[in-house]
Amino acid sequence: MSAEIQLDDHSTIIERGRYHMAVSLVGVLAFVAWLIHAFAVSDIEWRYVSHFLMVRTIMQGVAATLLMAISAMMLGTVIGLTFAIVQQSGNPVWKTVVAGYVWLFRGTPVILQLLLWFNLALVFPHIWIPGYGSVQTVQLMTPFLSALLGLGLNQGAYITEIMRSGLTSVDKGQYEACCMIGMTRLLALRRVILPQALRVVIPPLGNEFISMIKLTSLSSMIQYPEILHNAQNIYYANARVIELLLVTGFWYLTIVTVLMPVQYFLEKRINRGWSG
Amino acid sequence: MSAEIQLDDHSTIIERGRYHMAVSLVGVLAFVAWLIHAFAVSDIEWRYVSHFLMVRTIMQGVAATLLMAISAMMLGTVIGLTFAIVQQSGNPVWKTVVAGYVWLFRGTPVILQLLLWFNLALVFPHIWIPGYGSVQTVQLMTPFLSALLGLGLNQGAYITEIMRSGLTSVDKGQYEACCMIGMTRLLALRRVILPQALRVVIPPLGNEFISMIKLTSLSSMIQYPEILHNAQNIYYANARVIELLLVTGFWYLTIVTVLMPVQYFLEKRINRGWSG
Amino acid sequence: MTATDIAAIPASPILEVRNLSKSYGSTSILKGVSCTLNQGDVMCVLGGSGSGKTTLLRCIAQLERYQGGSVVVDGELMGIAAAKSGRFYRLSERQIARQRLETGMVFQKFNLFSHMTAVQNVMEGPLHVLSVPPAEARREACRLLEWVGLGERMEHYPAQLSGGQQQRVAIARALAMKPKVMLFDEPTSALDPESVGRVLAVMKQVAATGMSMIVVTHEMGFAREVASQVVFMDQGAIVENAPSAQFFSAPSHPRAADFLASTLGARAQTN
Amino acid sequence: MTATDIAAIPASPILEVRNLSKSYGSTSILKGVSCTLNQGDVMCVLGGSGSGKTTLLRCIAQLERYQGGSVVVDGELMGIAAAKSGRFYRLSERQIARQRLETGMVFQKFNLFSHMTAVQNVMEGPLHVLSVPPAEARREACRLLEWVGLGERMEHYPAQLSGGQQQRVAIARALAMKPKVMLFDEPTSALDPESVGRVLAVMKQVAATGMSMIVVTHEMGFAREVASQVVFMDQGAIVENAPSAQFFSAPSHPRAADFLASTLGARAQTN
Amino acid sequence: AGYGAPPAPLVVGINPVYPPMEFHAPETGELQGFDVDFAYALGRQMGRPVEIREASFPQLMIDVGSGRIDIIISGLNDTPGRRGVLRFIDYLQSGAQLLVSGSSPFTRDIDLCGGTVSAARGTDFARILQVWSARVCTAGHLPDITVVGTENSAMARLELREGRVQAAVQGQETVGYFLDNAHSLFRRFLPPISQACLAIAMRHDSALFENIRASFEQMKKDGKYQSLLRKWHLEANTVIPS
Ligand SMILES: Nc1ncnc2c1ncn2[C@@H]1O[C@H](COP(=O)(O)OP(=O)(O)OP(=O)(O)O)[C@@H](O)[C@H]1O
Ligand SMILES: Nc1ncnc2c1ncn2[C@@H]1O[C@H](COP(=O)(O)OP(=O)(O)OP(=O)(O)O)[C@@H](O)[C@H]1O
Ligand SMILES: [Mg+2]
Ligand SMILES: [Mg+2]
Repeated sequence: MSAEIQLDDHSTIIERGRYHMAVSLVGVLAFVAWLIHAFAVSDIEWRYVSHFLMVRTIMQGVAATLLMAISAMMLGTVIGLTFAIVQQSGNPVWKTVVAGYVWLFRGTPVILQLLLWFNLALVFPHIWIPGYGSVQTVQLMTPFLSALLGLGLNQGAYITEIMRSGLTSVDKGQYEACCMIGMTRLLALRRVILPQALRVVIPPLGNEFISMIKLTSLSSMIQYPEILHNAQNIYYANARVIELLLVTGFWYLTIVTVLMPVQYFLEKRINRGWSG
Repeated sequence: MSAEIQLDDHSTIIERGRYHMAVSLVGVLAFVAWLIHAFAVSDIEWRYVSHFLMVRTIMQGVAATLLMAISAMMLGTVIGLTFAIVQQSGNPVWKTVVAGYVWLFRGTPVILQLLLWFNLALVFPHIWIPGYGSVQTVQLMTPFLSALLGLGLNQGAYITEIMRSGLTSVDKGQYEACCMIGMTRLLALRRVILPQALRVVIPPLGNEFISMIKLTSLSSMIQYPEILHNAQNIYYANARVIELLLVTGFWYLTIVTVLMPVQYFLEKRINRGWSG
Repeated sequence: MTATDIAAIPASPILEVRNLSKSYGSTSILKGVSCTLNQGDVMCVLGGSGSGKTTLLRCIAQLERYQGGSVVVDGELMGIAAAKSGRFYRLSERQIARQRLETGMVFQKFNLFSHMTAVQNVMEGPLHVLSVPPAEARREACRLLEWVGLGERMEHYPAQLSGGQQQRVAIARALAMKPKVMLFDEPTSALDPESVGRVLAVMKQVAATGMSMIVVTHEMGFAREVASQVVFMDQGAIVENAPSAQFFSAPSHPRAADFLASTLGARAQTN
Repeated sequence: MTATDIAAIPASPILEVRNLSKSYGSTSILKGVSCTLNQGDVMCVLGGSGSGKTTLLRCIAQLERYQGGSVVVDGELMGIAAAKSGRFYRLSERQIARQRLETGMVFQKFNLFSHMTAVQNVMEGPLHVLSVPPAEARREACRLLEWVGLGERMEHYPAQLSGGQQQRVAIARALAMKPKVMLFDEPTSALDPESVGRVLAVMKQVAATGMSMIVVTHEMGFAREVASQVVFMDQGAIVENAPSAQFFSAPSHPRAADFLASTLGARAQTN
Repeated sequence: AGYGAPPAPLVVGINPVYPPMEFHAPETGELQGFDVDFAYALGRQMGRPVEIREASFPQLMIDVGSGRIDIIISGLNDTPGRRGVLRFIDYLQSGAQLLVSGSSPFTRDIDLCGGTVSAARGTDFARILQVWSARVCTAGHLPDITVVGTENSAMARLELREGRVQAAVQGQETVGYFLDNAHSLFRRFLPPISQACLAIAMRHDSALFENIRASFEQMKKDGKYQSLLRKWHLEANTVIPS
């Protein structure tokens, strides 16, 4: 019955997969083309989009967004790292404090946190700064500082969790080896535990940074002049709302897209010593 | 020299740790007490906070927030699961499509996505619904549907990644065992791969749901009547901004706090078959 | 058990592998392998590490694509079919899934469904692929588990079973689909010595029902006792294919002779 | 190498363990262990699995807290100090870290710093704890690595070294701190037979420099050859403590005799 | 609409953040305000039912373009910058009214020079303040005032309450409501520093323009407009020239 089958070479076999792939490729390309066409012929006035894309206030907004994202990320990393280390110290009081911090800041919308920092004067009309004296809170709580504290402390709650998992990912034997060459806990952390935790911590931190870029847009609410804020100022005056929103979308997407390969190379670099 | 040391029982040894702990406990309690005091005597009018805590529109806002968070999470899960499965099918066209979707939706602020959905009419003035006919987009894109699509599609991008890592976490041998008892890819997914991926997927999905609760607050921008939106309506009228923000903060925190043990029990349940 | 059904089929080549060739990229793994398994026979596949034994089994089971040759099970060409034009086309995933019902496979690493109990593992195929009614599927699954000596452990999860117990559940799971050929890929090499004996005993039991089997193994005792035919592979080719008795008494290929000497020698040393 | 420095110290008890007791919750792991190690001696600790050997070593190294008893290294009470009131108080973490410089430890699982090369591993302590100038620290590290036979592998990362090579780096790392006592916790039990020999050779070399050592091991040959004293533990207590020759020729405790018989018996069988 | 078919509703966009023009009653959540009443009255006059759609301020501008709403009646200022996109029918006089805190010592206009003033970003007040500052402060060789653009007028008042700014500016028509509600927190400072108009806004190509203008004229004639003004204590803001 099947004695006559001779299939020495399968390269002539008709693969259904290829056919499906061609069909789906054509389908997807057609869909994308149709979408682009629909946007192009829509009510959106593209000359406004292209005009405002590189306008000075928007570029300043891009710079302000990057400045805030980087500053808040740095603050958040410092907080997160400190709290993760404190949490691992074993003191139950500090553990509870850290757990409470994470709960509070992860449990409320960032926008509320920003508004509360910005309006801290309602609670503390004056703040006493060591070595400087008492200042009026409203003078101190500029949009920049409020956004920095709001975004940084919120981010810190997430980074605490990331750092905690990074620290616990390092084998306990590494810490014991540190002890046996006379290192204190902090020195061991600095020289051995943290460098090793970095591998685990870098990918989620990269994701958090990308989230932070977009989160920065919330600080427009408290007058921090980032991209969205400056775009709003333009559309409040000229009513070209959608066009300016597309401009902001373009810039966020650009920043994020530029950062992704950076993240990739950073991860690769960190992993270098390991595999090679 | 040390011959006289007799330390049969260390329970009488003075532990510095305990002393440190007591000091830190007192310090932390004092700080918390001071904070509570500062808030209590501040400009914040607490009777407004307590009055508006249970007012009808706020309670409706809580219900709307939950409804939206659950709906958008469901939509996001369906999308994320579908796309993760599609991505694993190996067709490079679909893989590119999924990668593009994830890139686009993770790269732009959610608020922009919400606004674009709500204003879809600018691009597509009419939408043709199969079995119903053409409808005006502005009639179709209610605040609810726009928020659902905006939040759901954004969430879908994140859930795609989660589901992908869940699916790849299941040993390939499980899939091959399915093949050998005659299962198709979809049946294997449904009966074996997904139930096993669930363990890996439930914890991050829980975190995403908690994020989603807070993200819902952005849909106040497109008039979806969630907590923040209804609170804003009140403070626009009575100017008690901080008081009403505290009310919203209270409710978000309450929802999140109630959900955390739910997540914990769900994780425990899912893990049941494994360890025991 | 399934013995009666299978015994009813007249003795004839139940499996034919013709000129199978397979490569990953530019490295050739199987270089034109051909062999035939008769109904009710047990073929043992021997060979050094990396000689392509696992790959051969996986190609027969259609878990790998091969670049040349064909696999015919009980007269049915696997994975491909002739088109009217005279050319061949690849079968759809659904059709291949149906064809895989002809072969059962037991893996080195068991691959039991870890979220299901032993009996659920065995029922899974009959219930959801063959659409057997639940009560009947369970009854048959219990019978099979009893038969492999696991009547007491039916409601245990794989993690609660020893390696040998898991492998016996895996055998029961494969048998539950009533395949025409059973493929075993080093079923005992991940087990402790005690478990090995139990699993081999169950495999003998399966062979005794008249099941056609291909067994990749390093267990010479089993091969000598149970196999009707021994195939020896080296570097992706079958270099010797002989009746069991002949192979063990006088292997003709020098590689096979070497292999036999070293394996039996090592055994002798340990005992 | 370090031999000269160490040999300068007059022979005297370099380590005393007195009535050490340790429990996890309600289960008692060490039940009043006492022993003494003289300057330049090698003490081998034998005993069945779970008898408390690792725990004893970890208590000596102050990696575990114990509920009773004391550890005195070269006259210095470890981990605690007398207060004026006559009571004792726990030393601060910093003080204990300084005290740990007296003891070096080699772990069963090597525990090399995986992000540092071999030479960086060895330099790490001198450079960052003892504040030795970098050039000098590197010179000394290289000398130690040459001495343990790894002169060729200094710039390799742990992942690029075999288990035995890693363990030799670990020994060099411990020696670089010039400890007064070296503690070895089954340093060869995670190694392949070939590596075992090399690591034991290096340990003999270390012993030959006059280093005081406590070695937990199952290598009877090493114990017999190198140890001056053998301690046998059972269920958290030292049941026999005798000079090496005496222990191996005529163990007085029945458990120790059993253990010796079974271990040496097993060896004999394999050879 | 043909005979017998109900006329299509007039869809009016409102951003209810601006009492007493439009807001939700805190307790009941009910939408109310002058603009709301005015929209319904206008619809009655035109013989069309009214459907109110709420949206954020920028969203209103999009909605009138995308056709989700027919007109905006939402305290929207008729400004030259917006005339490129929108067509206006003025219905209420408005002015930029400065507010200072109840305890502020300011009495003269030059007291504000060098100070900071908050104004909602969606309004034209920032520009007006700069013009005013040039006239009052720069001309008097005094430091200029600094304008802070807030998210909305509620936030502008919040900044005043905190003391972050020395004054806030809002539409003259809304001030009375706040002074009634906030007791001694704020007080008016100087007369309005500008005159502007709130306007009904629609697309340039809207077919409703003539119909609405005629209906509004009719309301003025038969006193419906005036009675609405009375209801909301806005008689001073009438657009009818006296
Ligand atoms: N996915 C793969 N990609 C590339 N080469 C592979 C792959 N799988 C197997 N090989 C190679 O194919 C050859 C044959 O492998 P196979 O697993 O079939 O050998 P085997 O006879 O089963 O050996 P063992 O006794 O070790 O199981 C080996 O050299 C192996 O390295
Ligand atoms: N962290 C712990 N918590 C509870 N019990 C422990 C812990 N660590 C060790 N033990 C128990 O203490 C006992 C002694 O352990 P230890 O590791 O010291 O034995 P050992 O003599 O080194 O054995 P082995 O030869 O297996 O290494 C064991 O019964 C072990 O189960
Ligand atoms: Mg194999
Ligand atoms: Mg041990």
